[in-house]
Amino acid sequence: MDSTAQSMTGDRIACRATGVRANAAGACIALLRRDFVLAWRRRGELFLPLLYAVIVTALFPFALGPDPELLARIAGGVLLVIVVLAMLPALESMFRADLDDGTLEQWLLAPQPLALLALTRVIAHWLTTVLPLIIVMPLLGALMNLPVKVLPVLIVTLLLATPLLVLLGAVLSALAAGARRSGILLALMLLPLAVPVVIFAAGAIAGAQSGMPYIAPLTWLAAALVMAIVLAPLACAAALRIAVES
Amino acid sequence: MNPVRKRRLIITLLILGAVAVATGLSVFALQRNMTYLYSPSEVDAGKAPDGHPFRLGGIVKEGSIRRVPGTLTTDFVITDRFQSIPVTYTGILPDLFRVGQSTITTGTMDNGTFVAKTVLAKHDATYMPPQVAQAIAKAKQEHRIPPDAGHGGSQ
Amino acid sequence: MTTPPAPAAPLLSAHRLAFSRNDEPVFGPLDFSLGSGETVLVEGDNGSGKTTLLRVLAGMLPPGTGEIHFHGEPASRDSRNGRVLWLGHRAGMNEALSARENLGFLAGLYGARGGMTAATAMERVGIAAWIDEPVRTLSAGQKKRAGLARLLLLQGDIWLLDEPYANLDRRGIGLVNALIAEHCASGGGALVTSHGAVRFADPRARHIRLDA
Amino acid sequence: MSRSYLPHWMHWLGSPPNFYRFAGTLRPWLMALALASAAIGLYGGLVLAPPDYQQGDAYRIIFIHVPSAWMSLFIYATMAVAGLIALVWRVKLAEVIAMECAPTGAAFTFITLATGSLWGKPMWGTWWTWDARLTSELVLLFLYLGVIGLCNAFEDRRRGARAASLLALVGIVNLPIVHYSVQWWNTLHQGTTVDFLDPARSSIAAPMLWPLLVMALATHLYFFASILGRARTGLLSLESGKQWVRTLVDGQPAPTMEAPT
Repeated sequence: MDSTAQSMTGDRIACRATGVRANAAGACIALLRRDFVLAWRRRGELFLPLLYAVIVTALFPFALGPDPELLARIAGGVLLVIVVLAMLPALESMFRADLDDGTLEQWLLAPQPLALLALTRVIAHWLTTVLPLIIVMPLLGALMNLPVKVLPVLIVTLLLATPLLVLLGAVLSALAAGARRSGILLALMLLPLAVPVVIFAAGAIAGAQSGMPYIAPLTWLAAALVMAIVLAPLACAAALRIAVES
Repeated sequence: MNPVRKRRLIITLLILGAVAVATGLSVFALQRNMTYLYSPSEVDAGKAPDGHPFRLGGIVKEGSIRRVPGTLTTDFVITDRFQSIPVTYTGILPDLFRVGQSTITTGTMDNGTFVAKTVLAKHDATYMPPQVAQAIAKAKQEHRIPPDAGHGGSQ
Repeated sequence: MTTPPAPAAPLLSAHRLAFSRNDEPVFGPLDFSLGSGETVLVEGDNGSGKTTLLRVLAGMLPPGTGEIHFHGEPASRDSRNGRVLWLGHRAGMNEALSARENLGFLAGLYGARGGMTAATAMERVGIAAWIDEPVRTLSAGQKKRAGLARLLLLQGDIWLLDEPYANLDRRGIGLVNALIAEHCASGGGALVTSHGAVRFADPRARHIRLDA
Repeated sequence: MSRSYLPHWMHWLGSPPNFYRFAGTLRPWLMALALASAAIGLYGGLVLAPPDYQQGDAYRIIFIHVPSAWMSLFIYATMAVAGLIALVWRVKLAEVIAMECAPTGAAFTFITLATGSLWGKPMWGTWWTWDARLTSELVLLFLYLGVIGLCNAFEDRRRGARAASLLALVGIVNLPIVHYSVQWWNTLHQGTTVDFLDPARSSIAAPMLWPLLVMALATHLYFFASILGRARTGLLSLESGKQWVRTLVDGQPAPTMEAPT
């Protein structure tokens, strides 16, 4: 050890050569693994949004009366809104635990791009909390009497719209993480940014439902998603730096 | 290359790539029609949804307004100067509803007639005193230009 | 990349470093440097700005006035990250995960030292038996020891230790001193805060006194 | 450090005592000019301007609605620029200005929506419709509210200001949507009337145009006067421990502020 001490002072590479080098890909995999293990350990909590979505969906036929045509007509929009609402509570706690237990401080000093870690967290969050909602969509569609031809479009729409919402939500969640109270605040901030997403998603679903072309709104969503994948993690990293200042 | 500049370069390239892809997708999307309303020509071409409510926009055709006596029902024809569609509506019409006015109605097609649930009048982006409007109309008449060609709104 | 010739710059140096919060001066202006193999002890009462100083050095607070250099380079994310290890009041470990999982994740972010694994590090700090228990079941002192295991495991030659003696028993304090001495012997350096109640082992350590 | 990128006069003005005095001198003049031009503009718009060939007298709401709408966008842009300066250079004055923009901007946005709604009922036949212009303007209002809410949710006001500035920057994507919505989509809302790049193409008669422009001038002057006043108050409370504030307050008979020691 002593022989390497001198070169260590000058050069970081020398220091690394003696151990397991950290690289960006390895860091992302480590973060994904950690988040999956954590999600598995709290799998009970992961069922809550699912349960919420199923219960709310089941309430609609009771509240509106069992008119299959009425249900079929509103099914697409209702399911879209239910998914957005079911996503909200989990978004709020996206960075909260890491801020409270000091893990974010460790993120900040790690020799990895913070934006990349934020993007990885978004991916892990989407896979663990949102993907299950999309997987049960056929069941929810059946409850709402959703026309079978609309189901694939609804799922594709959600596959584009929900990552976009999680990316936006990550920025806002990071912003709100440093604040005193953030529950209703996140909803207030997410609403204006989610409106365009919901409009285009609803446009695609309505198009599919009435037998009209639905490619245009889906393409808009895809364009927004591409931009958000690059820009949102950068904004998220800036927000996390503000959150750690205290 | 030093790490700071390398990272900036990567971020810049990523942003440029994303902008390029997003622009491509937007151009593709713009070529597809996504509208607030459909024109009579589009309805005639079968582009409007069938059996579902949609918005029909156009100009109220000259001499087409017929009020059914004793009711609030009004029949009129919406045209975009190429195709026309008869519309029937029961209810109170907005102030601006008149011949030659841009109008947006929401409803469904029923046997070739558009049954409107709401009628909205769109006013155009032109503001001028009535005397000027009359003078323009007169000048247009002298030059045999249709009265609504000058200010048909931004449709 | 060629290694610059000696004399090597200090691991960390601060020049006229001062910080104010809402225009109330918190500390400074300070001048100090932390060379390879050195320990600097930051002393001061509660509220004298010890934690703030460490957070400014770690880049978690905006720099006030003055200059910070790491290895002779002006402080930036690139000159700092990967060289600095931070041990603060909070463990930096998720409570629902075990120490092994937490350390494994952080090793993925920072890289692990040669010959070190989560298990050997936990054994060195004397809580190897708790390695697979959720961190939430650990006592405050054990959490602190798990934090020390992190310092052992991860790569980084500048240790910023905020109150490392807090919550530790007599043997734990000895362990902290031993770890710092070992780290310094291998070319690292440590900046340690203490409110002065603990007798610091290294008689050669330099002191910075902060006054409220 | 990085503040050296700023020009000298910004340095001078960025110092709170300088700004406080500068704003205090400028504000009454701006406010007087704003009131005068508002009086002229309203007289010109409500009395002198002829009725519209289509809408009669009801169109006169544009003298409130249109300047407010312009202001709702202008103030958001101002807020975002100030927020960017606050984030990059951490200038305290920029933080204060960015945050004090939000309530005024929200007020103008609300006025725009309310007057538009009042106008829409007789003209279009509806109070509200979800067309692109109206929806994006509503989103703008929510953005302002989000900025206000986020800023106030932090214990530390400067952290809150920086977090809210970041939100303002994220929300800037909405500005082009508001402005171009009438061109990009077939909306119920009419297209652009006043063309600033090519005034000859503006589709509004001159006797109606000049009161509109004077009203726009009045709202801008009012905004500048109000932001100067608000920023002064904001700076005072943020700097309450500073010597210049103490001197300022001690010189007046008002109750003295106890500075935290």
